[in-house]
Amino acid sequence: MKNSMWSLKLSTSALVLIPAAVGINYIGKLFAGLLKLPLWLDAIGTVLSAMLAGPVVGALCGAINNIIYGLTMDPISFIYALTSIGIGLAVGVMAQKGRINSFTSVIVVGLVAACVATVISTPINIGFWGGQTGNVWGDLVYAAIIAHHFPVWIASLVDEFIVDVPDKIATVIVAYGIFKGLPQKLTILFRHDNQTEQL
Amino acid sequence: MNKIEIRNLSFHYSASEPILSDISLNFDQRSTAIIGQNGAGKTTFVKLLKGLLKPVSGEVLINGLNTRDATVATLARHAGLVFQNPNDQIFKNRVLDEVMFGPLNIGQTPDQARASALVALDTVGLAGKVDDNPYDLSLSERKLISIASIVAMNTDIIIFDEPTIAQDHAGKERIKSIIRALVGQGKLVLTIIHDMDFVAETFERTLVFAEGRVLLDGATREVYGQAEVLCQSHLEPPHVTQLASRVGLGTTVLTVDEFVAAKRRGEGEDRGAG
Amino acid sequence: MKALSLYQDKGTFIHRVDSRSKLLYILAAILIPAVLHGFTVGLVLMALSLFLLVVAKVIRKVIPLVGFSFLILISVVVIQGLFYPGNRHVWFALGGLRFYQEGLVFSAGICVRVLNILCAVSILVLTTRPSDLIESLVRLGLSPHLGYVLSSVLQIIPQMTSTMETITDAQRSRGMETEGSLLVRIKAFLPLIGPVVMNSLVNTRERSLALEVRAFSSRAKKTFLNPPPGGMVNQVLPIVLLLAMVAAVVWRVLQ
Amino acid sequence: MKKIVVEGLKYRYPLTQDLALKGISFEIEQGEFVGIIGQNLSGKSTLCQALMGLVPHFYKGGYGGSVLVDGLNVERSEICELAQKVGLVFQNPFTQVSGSKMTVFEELAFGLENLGVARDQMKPRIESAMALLGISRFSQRNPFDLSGGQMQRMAIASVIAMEPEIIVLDEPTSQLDPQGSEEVFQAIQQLSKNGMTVIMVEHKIEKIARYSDRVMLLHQGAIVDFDTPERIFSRDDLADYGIEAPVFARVCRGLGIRNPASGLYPMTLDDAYDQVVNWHE
Repeated sequence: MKNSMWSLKLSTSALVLIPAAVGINYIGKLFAGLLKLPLWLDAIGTVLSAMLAGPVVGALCGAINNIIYGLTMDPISFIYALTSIGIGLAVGVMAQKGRINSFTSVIVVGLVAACVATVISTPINIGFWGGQTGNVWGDLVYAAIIAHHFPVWIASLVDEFIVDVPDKIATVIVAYGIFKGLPQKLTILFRHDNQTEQL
Repeated sequence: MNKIEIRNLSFHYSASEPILSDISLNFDQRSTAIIGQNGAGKTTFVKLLKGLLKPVSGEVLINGLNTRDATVATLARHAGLVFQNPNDQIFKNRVLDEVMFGPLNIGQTPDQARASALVALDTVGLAGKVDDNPYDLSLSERKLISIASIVAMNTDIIIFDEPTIAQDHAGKERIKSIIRALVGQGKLVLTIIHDMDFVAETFERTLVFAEGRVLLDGATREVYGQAEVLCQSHLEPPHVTQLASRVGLGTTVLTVDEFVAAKRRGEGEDRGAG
Repeated sequence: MKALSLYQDKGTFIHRVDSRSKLLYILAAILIPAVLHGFTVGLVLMALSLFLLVVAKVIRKVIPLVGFSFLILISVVVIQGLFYPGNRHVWFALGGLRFYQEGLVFSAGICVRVLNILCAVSILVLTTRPSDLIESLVRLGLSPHLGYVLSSVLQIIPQMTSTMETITDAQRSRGMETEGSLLVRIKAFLPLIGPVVMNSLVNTRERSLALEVRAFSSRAKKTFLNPPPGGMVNQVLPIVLLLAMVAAVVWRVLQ
Repeated sequence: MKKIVVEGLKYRYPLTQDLALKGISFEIEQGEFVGIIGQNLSGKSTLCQALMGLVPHFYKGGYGGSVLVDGLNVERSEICELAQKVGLVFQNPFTQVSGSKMTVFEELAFGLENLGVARDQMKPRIESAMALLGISRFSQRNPFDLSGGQMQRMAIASVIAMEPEIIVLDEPTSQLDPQGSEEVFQAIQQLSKNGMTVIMVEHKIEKIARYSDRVMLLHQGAIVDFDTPERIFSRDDLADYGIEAPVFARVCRGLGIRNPASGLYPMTLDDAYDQVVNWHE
């Protein structure tokens, strides 16, 4: 039986990949802070695991990333677990369907990931913060928009979008740069479709 | 002129746990092995040579440059360090790009960098794998890539951190010949190592570190002759040296050939058959 | 090498309460104010949470957790006060800026809700060892494999961050700069994150082998070394919390 | 009944053309200490993992021939079944820590929990495994706070706790300092004395010479020779297989001394001493 990318029966390698991917998210954020880059870059592991092992592992990695981050650093990240799941799913589906193969396609995937993140985060922002995201630049734009009497959900959408687009595109570029360089000896571990052949 | 001068060097992360205490050493041309138990301060010592750590007290001069003032990048032109785990530095997906990374950073032009990278890859025996992905190769081959990436920077001083870990016999022989070639080119080669047999056959001088101090410093033959001191820091002289002293050969024997030669000359006292 | 966690080992009565009850408490702290509207319920529950945090001797540790969101809450109060769509009546003016009553009331509602949830979550985060929380989730039915993944993340991340220093040293000792212009710093990112990824993937393969050797994929019914948390409290508390939530919903429906 | 019977074992890793194991056959008795030597990429690790079922179940790829462990056919059994017959220890101590347990004691329970062993049986098994490996005093310490040698002994203990009768060690001391290596070798010697069948891959050739009942020389996926250490290390063509004979054998070859009875070279310091001390040209 050829188990498809949606199969929930995960191999040991795929399961052990998740802690490593969450670690990569964590260290990506640390390095971005260390180098004082104007981006979060805290989802490289989620995107990479989605590219390597598909949407289910990508989503799981996103969820566990936020749960662990909530348990160990900042409880607020619990509520954004859905966003990370969305990013993992989106990139995972696109990767498995072979959409990610050139530099331009990487930009497109980054944009799609940013849209997914925005669409999921906005209702959360509205429900939790009344529409803001907590990012200084984004919130200034938010204030300006609702000052001109636009509806709250548009202001919140734009607030999230302008922050997510650069970050998610940069994240997918870095993840793809790494993924392209990976040797097949490692990537084959995470593929679903290999069987033992009789010699 | 000494390539490295160290005067009263001390270092600790927290005052309660000194790691290196009042070390004064000079390194001339002789290839030197730094041996000692884990936690004796070997890796910290090498980081201080590279300027990755600044001394708490005392001075470290690399080719006259004081590591307190010079940046890591400028020091990188004088001293190269091959790290123990090749996976800690390899990130490019082509062997040649990886080896050219160092030379390009210290200011070699792309052509110079490419030339010195190809020469370095040839010395380590990977001339045929220039376009491979480093992670398609074995761990020992990646180790050779990390060596080549430092050799290509052709610095005066090259430091190895545990070069023989996870190497088979052929791998050790290749690293031995690389070190001999570098010493032949007049470079100062230092290494942190546990493999006593490898040191006996490769390095002229040996430093024994214990609890942050230099316990012994001298020609390898001299240091290996002091079995009881070595034993203090859990170090065992090579098997052939042990056999030689058991059989009563006068001088400290380092290699099998020396043992055989000494025995042929009839050294060592006779014993009854018992 | 301390595992990654905010857990404060104070050994109080609260610490001994099973994480299942603490999870239900968080659910109650979210559900009840949402169902019953109005400030008072939110404030009462927040006060209860703060009281429990004091009893658990971890109150000082809540400040950093709440600190970051406090800045955002202040910006919410300012922005909503000025631009809330339903603003009609000016409450006061400050340096030429008119703050409206409806906006401030709305933002106060958000503050109470956020702080209430934060305090409830802090009880769980500060008084429960993450490994105990994950073990009780597995007992509740979470797949043991996911339980392994959750608990291994806590120790693997400190392991990975410890390699960061070596990798940074390795690349800097090959002349790579990490300070300087934005372009220099951006160029430094891949040489730092690359080895981290490669190391972790190589370790993933080796660790998968080590787990297989210890029957990780066995389908036998998993047992636990530690005994399940017993005690009267852990039986009674969940029921009390569930009843409270049901009561709130019923009260809302009857009104 | 032979402990391990291997017949015509062939294996090819996915995405590769040439065979990592080119048809290997051998048998191992109960309680034997077998050393495996050979250059890197000669198939040593592949063979170890074939005894455990990781080859083919984990990697998939091309598999032929059969491996019987204590009567169980590896290809037709699950890895978790085989785990109760064979224990496998790898080279890197760090990646053998599960990462999900806070103390050494809990870490040793990991395999038993997976197998569903009853709680009251776990404690005695863990305590005996810790005692056997001499790590009882680290019982409450965090697994990542141990030294390399202690961590490797913990990896062995966590496998021993599952009570296999065979233990396979794939270069257990390659990443350890001399003191850590010595700790691990003494622990392995203890296991062998307790009657366990031990199979060890190791580059430290003097250790192989001293401990092994028999030594298997592998080269490019095939068995060159499988015999006692004296016979293997007295071969003159070892260099062709990238192997350097133990120091004592090399000394005796240099002096042209052979053990009068067996016509072979000595393996240990004491044997070498007896042969060499009163030799003169």
